[in-house]
Amino acid sequence: MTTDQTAPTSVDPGAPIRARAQVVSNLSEGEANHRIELRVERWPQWQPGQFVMLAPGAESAAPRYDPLLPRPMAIYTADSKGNFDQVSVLYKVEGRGTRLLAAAEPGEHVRMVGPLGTGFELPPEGHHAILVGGGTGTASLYSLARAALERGPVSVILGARRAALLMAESDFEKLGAKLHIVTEDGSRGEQGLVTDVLGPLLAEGGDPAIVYACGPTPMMRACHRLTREAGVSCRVALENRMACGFGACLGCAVPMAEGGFSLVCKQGPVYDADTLEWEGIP
Amino acid sequence: MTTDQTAPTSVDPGAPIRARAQVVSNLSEGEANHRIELRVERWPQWQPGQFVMLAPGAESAAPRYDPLLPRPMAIYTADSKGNFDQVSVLYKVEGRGTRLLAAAEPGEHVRMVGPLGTGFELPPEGHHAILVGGGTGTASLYSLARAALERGPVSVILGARRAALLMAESDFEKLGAKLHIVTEDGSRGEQGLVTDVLGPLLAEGGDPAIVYACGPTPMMRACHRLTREAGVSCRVALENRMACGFGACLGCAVPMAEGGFSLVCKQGPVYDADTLEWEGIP
Amino acid sequence: MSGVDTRTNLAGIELRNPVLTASGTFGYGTEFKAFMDLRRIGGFVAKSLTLEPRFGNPPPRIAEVRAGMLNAISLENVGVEAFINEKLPEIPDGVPVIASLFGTEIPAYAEVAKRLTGVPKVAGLEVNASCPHVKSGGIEFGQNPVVLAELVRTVRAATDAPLLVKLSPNVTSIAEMARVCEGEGADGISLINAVQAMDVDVRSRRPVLKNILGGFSGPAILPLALRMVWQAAQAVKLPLCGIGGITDADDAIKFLLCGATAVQVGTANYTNPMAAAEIAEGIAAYADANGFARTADLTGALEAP
Amino acid sequence: MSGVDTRTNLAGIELRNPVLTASGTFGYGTEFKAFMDLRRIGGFVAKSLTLEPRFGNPPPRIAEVRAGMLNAISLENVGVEAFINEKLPEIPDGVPVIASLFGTEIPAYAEVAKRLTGVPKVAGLEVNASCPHVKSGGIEFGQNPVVLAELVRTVRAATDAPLLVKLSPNVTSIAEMARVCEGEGADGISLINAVQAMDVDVRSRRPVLKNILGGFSGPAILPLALRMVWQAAQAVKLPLCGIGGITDADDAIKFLLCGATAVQVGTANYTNPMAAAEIAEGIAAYADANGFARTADLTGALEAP
Ligand SMILES: Cc1cc2nc3c(=O)[nH]c(=O)nc-3n(C[C@H](O)[C@H](O)[C@H](O)COP(=O)(O)OP(=O)(O)OC[C@H]3O[C@@H](n4cnc5c(N)ncnc54)[C@H](O)[C@@H]3O)c2cc1C
Ligand SMILES: Cc1cc2nc3c(=O)[nH]c(=O)nc-3n(C[C@H](O)[C@H](O)[C@H](O)COP(=O)(O)OP(=O)(O)OC[C@H]3O[C@@H](n4cnc5c(N)ncnc54)[C@H](O)[C@@H]3O)c2cc1C
Ligand SMILES: Cc1cc2nc3c(=O)[nH]c(=O)nc-3n(C[C@H](O)[C@H](O)[C@H](O)COP(=O)(O)O)c2cc1C
Ligand SMILES: Cc1cc2nc3c(=O)[nH]c(=O)nc-3n(C[C@H](O)[C@H](O)[C@H](O)COP(=O)(O)O)c2cc1C
Ligand code: FES
Ligand code: FES
Repeated sequence: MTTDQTAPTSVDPGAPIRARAQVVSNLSEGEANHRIELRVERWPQWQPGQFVMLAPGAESAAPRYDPLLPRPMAIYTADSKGNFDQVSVLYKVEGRGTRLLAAAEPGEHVRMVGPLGTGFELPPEGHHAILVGGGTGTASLYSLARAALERGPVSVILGARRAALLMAESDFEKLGAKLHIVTEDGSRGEQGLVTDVLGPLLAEGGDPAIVYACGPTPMMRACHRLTREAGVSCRVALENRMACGFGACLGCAVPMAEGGFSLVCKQGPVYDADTLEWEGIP
Repeated sequence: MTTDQTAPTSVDPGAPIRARAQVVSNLSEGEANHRIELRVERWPQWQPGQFVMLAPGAESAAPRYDPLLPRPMAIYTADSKGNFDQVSVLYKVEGRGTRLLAAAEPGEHVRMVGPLGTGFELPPEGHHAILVGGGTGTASLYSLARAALERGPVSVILGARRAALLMAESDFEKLGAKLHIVTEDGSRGEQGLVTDVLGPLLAEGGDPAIVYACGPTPMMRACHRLTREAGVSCRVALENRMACGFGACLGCAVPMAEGGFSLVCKQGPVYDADTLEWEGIP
Repeated sequence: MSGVDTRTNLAGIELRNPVLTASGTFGYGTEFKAFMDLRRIGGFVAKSLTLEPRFGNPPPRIAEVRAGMLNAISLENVGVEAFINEKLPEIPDGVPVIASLFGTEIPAYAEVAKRLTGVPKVAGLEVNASCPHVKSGGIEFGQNPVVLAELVRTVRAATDAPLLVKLSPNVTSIAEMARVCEGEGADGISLINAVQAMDVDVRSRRPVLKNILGGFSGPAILPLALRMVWQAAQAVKLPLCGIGGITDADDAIKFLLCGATAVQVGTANYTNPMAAAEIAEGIAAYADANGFARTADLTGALEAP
Repeated sequence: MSGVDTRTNLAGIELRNPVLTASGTFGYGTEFKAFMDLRRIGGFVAKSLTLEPRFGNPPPRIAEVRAGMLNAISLENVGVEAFINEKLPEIPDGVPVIASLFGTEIPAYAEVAKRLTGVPKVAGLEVNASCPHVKSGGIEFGQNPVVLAELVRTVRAATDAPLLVKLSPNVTSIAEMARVCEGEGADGISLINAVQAMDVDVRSRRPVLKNILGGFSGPAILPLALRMVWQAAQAVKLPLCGIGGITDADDAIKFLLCGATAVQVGTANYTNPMAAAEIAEGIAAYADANGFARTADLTGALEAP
């Protein structure tokens, strides 16, 4: 064969890798709290808010073409274990892809690409970081909470329709951040919406605040509105549909306030909420 | 709803059923010898040589559209266990469908339809039944061998390319039929083709013989040629591609010597070899 | 669910529910009696008929592809007389049978249509326009608007039975073909037939079908079929019967929302002989859960800009 | 495997191996440099370019369907100047780049072709004929033989670079369109582009794409694409570049056997960014195992009656 199989022509330190990641464990605490731990070699540097594209299910003996596309999932944790890294993802069983992912067993391999996207900047010194997570968006905030707590006070508001859909509650509890739980049906924590907690919190005064929100679009939009009224800056992490995750398909574009589009998988998923054209976000 | 959900309008005693069969066990002794035991309620009467259509893999949490079509598989055994029946299939992991089937675990469900087709007539009294199985065709002959042994002498010739592809050898051994093993590479039994054994056997004389062959088309064609020369009748069970298995798609048609086509899933899979137009059998 | 009215009228044919089965995938109906009461479905379209019995293509006639299958059965059928005398008597009363018909010449279509008109249990006719037209050098009737117009006109003149025309998807503009059917007096349109396709076995380096080309059906073709139904619904007022890759109730509902009055289930009958009945029940459950008093209200209920 | 010669010449473009990547699925090439050495593939076709930068459609722009996906990205691209000045310099030497171009008017195509002619690293041009033509009321250029002829003629007159024309699959006769390209002086034909399709979310009762209609790609469309490549190969002598659903080496080999000189990998780049390189290596391994000294000998090697 005349092709040469040399290494990639250029590799940045933070450039994403493609890996056959081995499943270390894949545990479920109910539909919204599946946690998969993956063993990855040569895992690059990453930031909270970045994500991976995970194949919808383990490589099994038979190739699978349906479901086809990899699923974007926030990096929940990534820790060095010596000569490899262990990357974990916290996911909700939503549809066909995540259902197959939940069936992946220890020892099997899951194809993944990552870390991808542009993550969160940590809160400026002396700021009170308020993290607002709704539904699967909660998973995107956990590593941010961990890092932010080393710099200053952190409050976390987690919301869901009902108790079983709350994600990562116990993990956030263990971190020691100030935790507010809200459910729409009152089956856990306060009854109501995350904004019912965010509003009063912003009004409290004290340290200057910065809000980080990730969840359903209407929730993020409402958070943005409250922060604007309070003159507080707001970062959101979008959860849009993606095909590639690394800028090749242009499928994940969202409209910007100044006109034009931005690729959630590259410029995002984290945005200053002021820069987005909220009417056009799916 | 205005539809009424009454039972089928007419049910013959041997009419096929559609079942979600529960996997009792699914054991492998290598690529050509996977045996799946299925628990089926209300299993109808059946004959050796009939088959079932088995979904390519267990119903998992996520519906699967690829691979799509059910796979035809001979009924290996079917035994009453009181208020249910246990149906077994012996299969080779050939492609994507059987690979997924091999991953079905006890307790899971596999969709099946059966019993289908027209099976073997047992050998006439006083006849020496010679069963010739090649590759996966071997599985179609096992229940025939069991039944035929109750009526008279049975010889079995099993062939494969290499030892690992021989099917059901130990089960046939246990039956107590006279067993001849042939492999093309000589890795087990005699080196050669099943016809190398069949020829001499037909020449031996003694009881009038009847040959039953199931395997690759060239093998069955060669068996047919030998029987014709010896003036012995020959039945073959065809292993054609099927989509439905019960006469609805017309996909399994094979050409007949007298012109026209016959549906392998209904008139077959068992044929008097003289009636087929061998040139046109895939 | 008891409250939902599932009845519908397709091109003058009264159906108990909007789920039919597609021609060539349900035999002559008899093959499915072992698996279910045929009155659980709206009705069925029988294998396409010619005047005389015909043989089909030599094998292999079918092959699996990703999320679908190919077939090249071609013209095989028992002929119109055997259908009337041997197959129809086996069908229980109260099951609307739509007879599908085709030929390689236009007059042959008209003959079959005449013979089937007025036959008890035959609730309507479906003209299979995906048949190669001998005079146009093998181009399908449904691929040429002029030929299609003549075909529909001629069959329309030969019968007063409810007349559906089943369109080929292998065309540049399905809207144009739908308008031809409307202009020539069809009562409804069924779409789509199988998509012309091909596959190859790289081991033998041969086409997987003896006929080389075949018809592609199954879950894989749904998005193409749905697009064509939607485009036809924009183009004509005729009732539409949506076909292509329907495997579960959600699939069927998509076609209704895009404007179909009824649907036909094809390849899914092979993977589950009770598929059509289960889909009919699923549509009713959906209507009930979403506040539709009648499943017929789902037709065209797509919320599109 | 060392003995197999994988080089090929596609319409005057020298390729290291017959595997390219398809326009719109490989960005401007730069996005894949992190995953592999681009010299492992034959080359790539860049995202289709217009004279000026353009925005695409509002979201949602993509959706998954069974064994495939839909997209409605539309015209989004950085424009020909930014491509030349910002993207091309990032591409390592020795990687043939095929620039894809489109417009809503014929003169705009010619302008882009002129601007790209003679630009270093641009080994050839591919005319994307699946773009809606404003003058024909939104019908794609590739859906009307007269319009297609004018398009190819005009672009041919504007450039002496190797010229591929990429055909739309949404036509009655792909053979006719292929003959038009041959007649008007194209050097080769790429086929197929994405299949026009649609899907609906039954929960919201809305189309899954904001644009309603989109292009269908991925494993599901392979049998349709393969049929069209085979039909084009029967109709013209021009070299063909086969596209549609190619996911592994066997898929690519099918297209070569049916007459394609090279192939393009599209949607598979998303599920595996190294797919094209792995496919190129798989083709060489197949050739070696099956006694072909050159992968180019696979072209047209189908054993058909
Ligand atoms: C940057 C990012 C990070 C995310 N992080 C997490 C996380 O940590 N944990 C978690 O549980 N979920 C996360 N999500 C959402 C997750 O990707 C979807 O829930 C998941 O793709 C649904 O797949 P499915 O097969 O279960 O559902 P299906 O509905 O079967 O998916 C069908 C198709 O829709 C797409 N899709 C559907 N919903 C979404 C969605 N909300 N976002 C993106 N694509 C979608 C899928 O990719 C697929 O193409 C994240 C999404 C993004 C964009
Ligand atoms: C009546 C009958 C009885 C059979 N009994 C047995 C048995 O007891 N044990 C056993 O191991 N095998 C048996 N076979 C063969 C078995 O059906 C095929 O090996 C199996 O379908 C291959 O499926 P796959 O997904 O592994 O292969 P794939 O190659 O991935 O199958 C792809 C497609 O080709 C079809 N196909 C491929 N090869 C065959 C074939 N030889 N026969 C029918 N369809 C085929 C499949 O149905 C499918 O549609 C029988 C076949 C028939 C017709
Ligand atoms: C094996 C087979 C045979 C078919 N025969 C006919 C036929 O005789 N007449 C006809 O109009 N359509 C025929 N069709 C097409 C189907 O009726 C249907 O239009 C097509 O399969 C698409 O629907 P599906 O994807 O649900 O199968 C046939 C399809 C298959 C798979
Ligand atoms: C997201 C996306 C964007 C595309 N953009 C273009 C494009 O700009 N120009 C073009 O000629 N084809 C475009 N295509 C079509 C592909 O090049 C290819 O023809 C098609 O996807 C079929 O191949 P596949 O099944 O391997 O993806 C696009 C396809 C996808 C999925
Ligand atoms: S997901 Fe493909 S460009 Fe963002
Ligand atoms: S397999 Fe369908 S008719 Fe025989």
